[in-house]
Amino acid sequence: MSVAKPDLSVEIAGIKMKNPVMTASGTFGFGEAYEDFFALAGLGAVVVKGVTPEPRKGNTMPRLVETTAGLLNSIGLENPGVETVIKKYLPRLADAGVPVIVNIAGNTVEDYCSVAYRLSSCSVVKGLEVNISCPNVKAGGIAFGSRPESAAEVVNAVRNHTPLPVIVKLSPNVTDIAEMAAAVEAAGADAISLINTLLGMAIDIRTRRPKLGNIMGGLSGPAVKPVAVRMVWQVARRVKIPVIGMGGILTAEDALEFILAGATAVAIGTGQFVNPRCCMDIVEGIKKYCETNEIAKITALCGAAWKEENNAGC
Amino acid sequence: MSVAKPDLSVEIAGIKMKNPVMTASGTFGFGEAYEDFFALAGLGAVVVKGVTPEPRKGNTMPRLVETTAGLLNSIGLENPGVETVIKKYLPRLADAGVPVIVNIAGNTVEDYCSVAYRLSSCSVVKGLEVNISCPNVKAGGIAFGSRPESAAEVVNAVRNHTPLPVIVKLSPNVTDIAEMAAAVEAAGADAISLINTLLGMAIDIRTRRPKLGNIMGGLSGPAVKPVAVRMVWQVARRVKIPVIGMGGILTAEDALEFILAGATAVAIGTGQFVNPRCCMDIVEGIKKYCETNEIAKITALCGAAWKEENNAGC
Amino acid sequence: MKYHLPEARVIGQQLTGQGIYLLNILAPEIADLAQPGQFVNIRSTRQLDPLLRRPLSICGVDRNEGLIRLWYQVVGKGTQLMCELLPGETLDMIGPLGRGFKADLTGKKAGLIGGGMGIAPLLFLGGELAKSNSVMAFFGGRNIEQLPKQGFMPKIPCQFATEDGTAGYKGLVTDLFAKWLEQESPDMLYACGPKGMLVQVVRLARQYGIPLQVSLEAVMACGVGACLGCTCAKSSKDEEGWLKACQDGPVFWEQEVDL
Amino acid sequence: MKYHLPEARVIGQQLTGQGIYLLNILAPEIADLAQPGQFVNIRSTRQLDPLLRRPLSICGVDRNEGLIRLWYQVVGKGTQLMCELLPGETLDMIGPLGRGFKADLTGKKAGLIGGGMGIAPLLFLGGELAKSNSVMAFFGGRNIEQLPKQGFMPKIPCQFATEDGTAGYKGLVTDLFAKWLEQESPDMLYACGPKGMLVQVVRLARQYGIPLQVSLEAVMACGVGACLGCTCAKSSKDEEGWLKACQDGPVFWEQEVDL
Ligand SMILES: Cc1cc2nc3c(=O)[nH]c(=O)nc-3n(C[C@H](O)[C@H](O)[C@H](O)COP(=O)(O)OP(=O)(O)OC[C@H]3O[C@@H](n4cnc5c(N)ncnc54)[C@H](O)[C@@H]3O)c2cc1C
Ligand SMILES: Cc1cc2nc3c(=O)[nH]c(=O)nc-3n(C[C@H](O)[C@H](O)[C@H](O)COP(=O)(O)OP(=O)(O)OC[C@H]3O[C@@H](n4cnc5c(N)ncnc54)[C@H](O)[C@@H]3O)c2cc1C
Ligand SMILES: Cc1cc2nc3c(=O)[nH]c(=O)nc-3n(C[C@H](O)[C@H](O)[C@H](O)COP(=O)(O)O)c2cc1C
Ligand SMILES: Cc1cc2nc3c(=O)[nH]c(=O)nc-3n(C[C@H](O)[C@H](O)[C@H](O)COP(=O)(O)O)c2cc1C
Ligand code: FES
Ligand code: FES
Repeated sequence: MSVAKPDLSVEIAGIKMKNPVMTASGTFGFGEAYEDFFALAGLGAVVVKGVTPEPRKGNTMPRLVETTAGLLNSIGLENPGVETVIKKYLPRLADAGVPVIVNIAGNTVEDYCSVAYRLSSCSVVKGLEVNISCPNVKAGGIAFGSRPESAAEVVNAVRNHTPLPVIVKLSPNVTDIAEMAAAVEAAGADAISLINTLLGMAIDIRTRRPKLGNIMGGLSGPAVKPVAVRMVWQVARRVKIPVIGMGGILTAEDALEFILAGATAVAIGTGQFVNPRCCMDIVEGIKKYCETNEIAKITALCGAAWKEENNAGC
Repeated sequence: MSVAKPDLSVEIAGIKMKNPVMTASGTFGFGEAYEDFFALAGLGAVVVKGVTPEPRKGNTMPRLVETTAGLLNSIGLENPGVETVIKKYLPRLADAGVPVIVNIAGNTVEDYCSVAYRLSSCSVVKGLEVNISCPNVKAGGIAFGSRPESAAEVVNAVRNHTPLPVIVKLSPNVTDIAEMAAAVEAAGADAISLINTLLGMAIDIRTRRPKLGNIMGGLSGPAVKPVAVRMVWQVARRVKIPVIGMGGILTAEDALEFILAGATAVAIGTGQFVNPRCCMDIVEGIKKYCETNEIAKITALCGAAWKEENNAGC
Repeated sequence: MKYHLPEARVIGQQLTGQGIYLLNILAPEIADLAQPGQFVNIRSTRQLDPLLRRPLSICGVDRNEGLIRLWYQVVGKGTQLMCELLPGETLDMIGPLGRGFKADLTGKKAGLIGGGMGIAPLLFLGGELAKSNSVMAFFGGRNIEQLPKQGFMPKIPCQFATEDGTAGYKGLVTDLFAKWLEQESPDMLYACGPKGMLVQVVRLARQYGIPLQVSLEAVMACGVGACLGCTCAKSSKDEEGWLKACQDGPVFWEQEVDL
Repeated sequence: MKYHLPEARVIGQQLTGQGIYLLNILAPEIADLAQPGQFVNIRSTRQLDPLLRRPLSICGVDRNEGLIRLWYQVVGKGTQLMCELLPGETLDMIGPLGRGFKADLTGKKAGLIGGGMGIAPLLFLGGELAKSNSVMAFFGGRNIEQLPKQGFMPKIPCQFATEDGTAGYKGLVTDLFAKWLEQESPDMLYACGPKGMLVQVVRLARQYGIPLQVSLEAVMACGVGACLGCTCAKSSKDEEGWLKACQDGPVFWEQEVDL
């Protein structure tokens, strides 16, 4: 027997999504890059590139290095600034038939607040994803997301500058990810997304210099998946708000691993570069899995890997 | 032109090694596993399996999961205990013609000290590598290596229980690896090795349960290399004591990346599983690189990726 | 002695049933030493995905030609890459590994019970044993595709079982074996196959008091005793510790292990 | 319109010089739309190492047969896997990508300057331009192995240079080009090749006041404008920001970019 039409819809902080598959910020432009390969309407949500108050030039070249089963990037938040994003990029998304979530970034708490505030008046924007992996210039460049206090400070401030759902995107470069999650939950986050990239680097043994212009960069792709699944598991067990899982998802099997670990939805980044239909193939694969395994609602699988463990213990 | 006989020898905390290639603890048994493939005497040093005061049964099965370009393990420090190691395993290494370093582990500071003390009377042992990734039972199972204070406490205590060189093996699962390195240096470490494995997990979407019997495990192999190189770079720039780099080294090119990042020596773990001659192939590859690039002494390459950067700035 | 042949040449490969292949490899050093029950650990790509080697039992050797034979089922990416290898291409192999079957019998009666791909090592074993013993083999699979075929079967008496009845007895191989035990008194039993099958065979062997050797599977990383990943539970409750499938096994006396 | 052909079939592959291959692939959708200077982004393994696609210029098309032609050098693991592909096997391809050469000229005189594998897109371009323009090509390489051969060369006048003198002029291709410029007054120049060569060509083009289009390389992840990884520096100092090689290029007017 199999379920004829499994219900793949999920809800994240009031944002209704027809399925749990989203794009990862910074890997999908502003929604235009993959339009020849599938329609945005097939997605659960679109998360666009990180936006700052002013335009950002980003880092120097080279910005990409392939590592074994991974990708190091040091784009450096290149973006046209919030005003241009609102004027030139968001309007095209108004009729796409998909919730739009804007990733926001900054170097000060004020940066985050001003972008959040500015975006709150755009009807096309259905939620904000706060990238707290950015360096805090007032704290000597230590990332907001590396201490519970500074993370909570940003989240709390953003929370007070927008009525939109606030999704906080955690940095994996921390000792205790669950502690970070608890801190941002307490500070008013409506959802948590993770993982952002792992800090990494590569050296060219010919030139004897770092391969990236910026020396260090963020590691993404299949290489990081075990770390990402572990963190989703730890965070989902700790907080009550929904979790969006990402990091190395290329297939429906990968996505289901995150869902079983406790993610309500998943996001695809590097996977899109490998397969331009990645998101859609994953939606279809999840559907097939539900059909075959008689899962009427995808939400039933969320955290099943530890919820079933608990049941077994009863 | 090329250098005819490059000098590959290095010294770590007084331990003289004929080349910078060591084995990684837990991946080479007690030196016997690969004897059909190459002679131990070809190595810079042998680091044997982690040893605890009492025998340890280790974790439940399954203990291994392959991930993309990585390996998750949850062996759980299975070992026959320090007395059996001294009686049955170390004597065979006495005439191997290679410095022997014993990795030590425990659940309390006393555990570490007693193993360190016991091994100090074995003439075959030339150094101790202190694995501080173990859970501290008195601190609710938080790893010693996840806080500078608890790491320093162990190192300081071990330092006072042995005249042997103390190499401290750092856990990569921390927010600030350089801070950890500085803490153990101040506590008396003679050298630092890194990285131990990244905490990760994998879920079986068929059974909907974690794939490892122990739920979480340590990720090693090529997948983690960019993180490891970054941490070696950060640590080598921070401390004055020598650094042993490891994490995903499979080829001489990989090893050279770590050396350029600041490692005096490197260790090979998962690479041996992939290629049983891995260590030897790397020694030969490093030699060839030095010949071709006219490097008379391998030590000249240590940290060259940032030392040259500094020179360029002068 | 273990050998590492980084470029062992594929001599031939054929499909013997759906998704199941017989692979002939030139590996004289390994063919020379290999004992039934031992295995090889294989990489069939120079890329790093898949990363680890894959263990496969040696299913036969031709010592004159220096060949070893593997019989395997495609279940994932490692075996998929392997089945795409053409004659002349090479794979990277370590072997022979592990402790094989104790088979130094003469003039005895032996029973072999194999299920699924667990039949592979028993084909090698059966041929060797049959030289100076009387042998009866019981081989079972889900269907006829999973059974060994003429051409790479040793010449030993053999009874087949398939779950779907497409060949031989319709049902479990352990049923056939149990019936045989009612009439015969073998001196030694050898089994390899899925856990459920092994549990049944152990039960029967104990019931009739016949010594039994079992070949076990475990996920492996190194294959040579270095990683402690391939543990099997020791049966004796008093003694702490585990056995390593790659070194202490894969063949154990059934009393040694807790299935 | 960009197409994703997850299983584009290899029709033929041949060695044209040491480590350099000419690959014919059935990809009718891409062949139909492709313009000279555009590229495809290729994966030639289903495994995840190498992970990313590899960009290769389209070196020619056969619109009747639905074929595209690639001409590439093996430099690492991606191209190594590609060169092992046999006719009938498939690769995964996206294309056509990027902005090609502006080549809507008629009755004009055009100069093409290519170095190393940068010759690949100019072969496609030369054939198209020659239909209604006069074309002169300057192709250089380290040695004769690196030069395009009869059979996949468009019928255009061409001068060769090799650094080791194994074919044509012994020296740099820019020397040949410079001499030609002393006598001729082309209307448009097109260049693709190593940075050092491009810098020389830009210098000469400016000196003679001839418009020049250059095709640039950059490390790419997505190839479709999504990742912002393939940036090239804009030349205008006042305007902030970068250009994307994969979308704004790989072909640029030389004034647009800072080499
Ligand atoms: C000593 C020994 C002898 C074996 N002999 C044979 C044989 O003769 N014929 C045969 O068809 N199969 C044999 N196997 C099983 C064979 O090793 C696996 O089927 C193979 O490793 C799967 O690899 P894959 O990449 O195709 O599948 P994967 O995609 O890696 O996994 C598919 C399934 O195979 C299991 N598996 C993966 N890696 C290993 C590993 N290293 N060790 C054990 N299981 C693994 C996984 O748990 C999973 O369930 C043997 C296993 C062992 C331990
Ligand atoms: C638009 C464009 C068109 C190209 N056209 C051709 C062509 O027609 N013929 C040809 O032989 N080569 C061409 N190249 C270069 C070709 O893409 C690289 O040689 C190839 O990607 C190397 O892959 P690899 O795995 O073999 O080497 P790797 O092992 O990945 O690397 C070897 C070298 O190639 C470079 N490289 C690796 N990946 C990329 C990438 N994604 N983009 C650019 N450079 C990379 C690396 O920096 C390194 O120096 C083109 C590149 C671009 C950007
Ligand atoms: C090229 C690139 C650019 C990225 N830009 C951003 C960004 O602007 N903001 C952000 O929060 N995350 C950014 N990320 C991180 C991804 O959104 C995602 O968290 C990470 O890549 C892990 O997922 P993946 O393995 O599926 O790529 C970027 C990642 C890549 C590869
Ligand atoms: C199977 C296995 C067992 C290990 N056991 C130990 C151990 O006992 N003590 C220790 O400090 N590190 C242990 N490690 C970590 C390795 O020594 C090394 O730090 C890590 O694997 C990274 O290197 P690699 O990528 O080369 O394997 C183990 C690693 C593996 C894969
Ligand atoms: S597989 Fe490593 S010890 Fe058995
Ligand atoms: S390669 Fe991604 S934007 Fe150009």
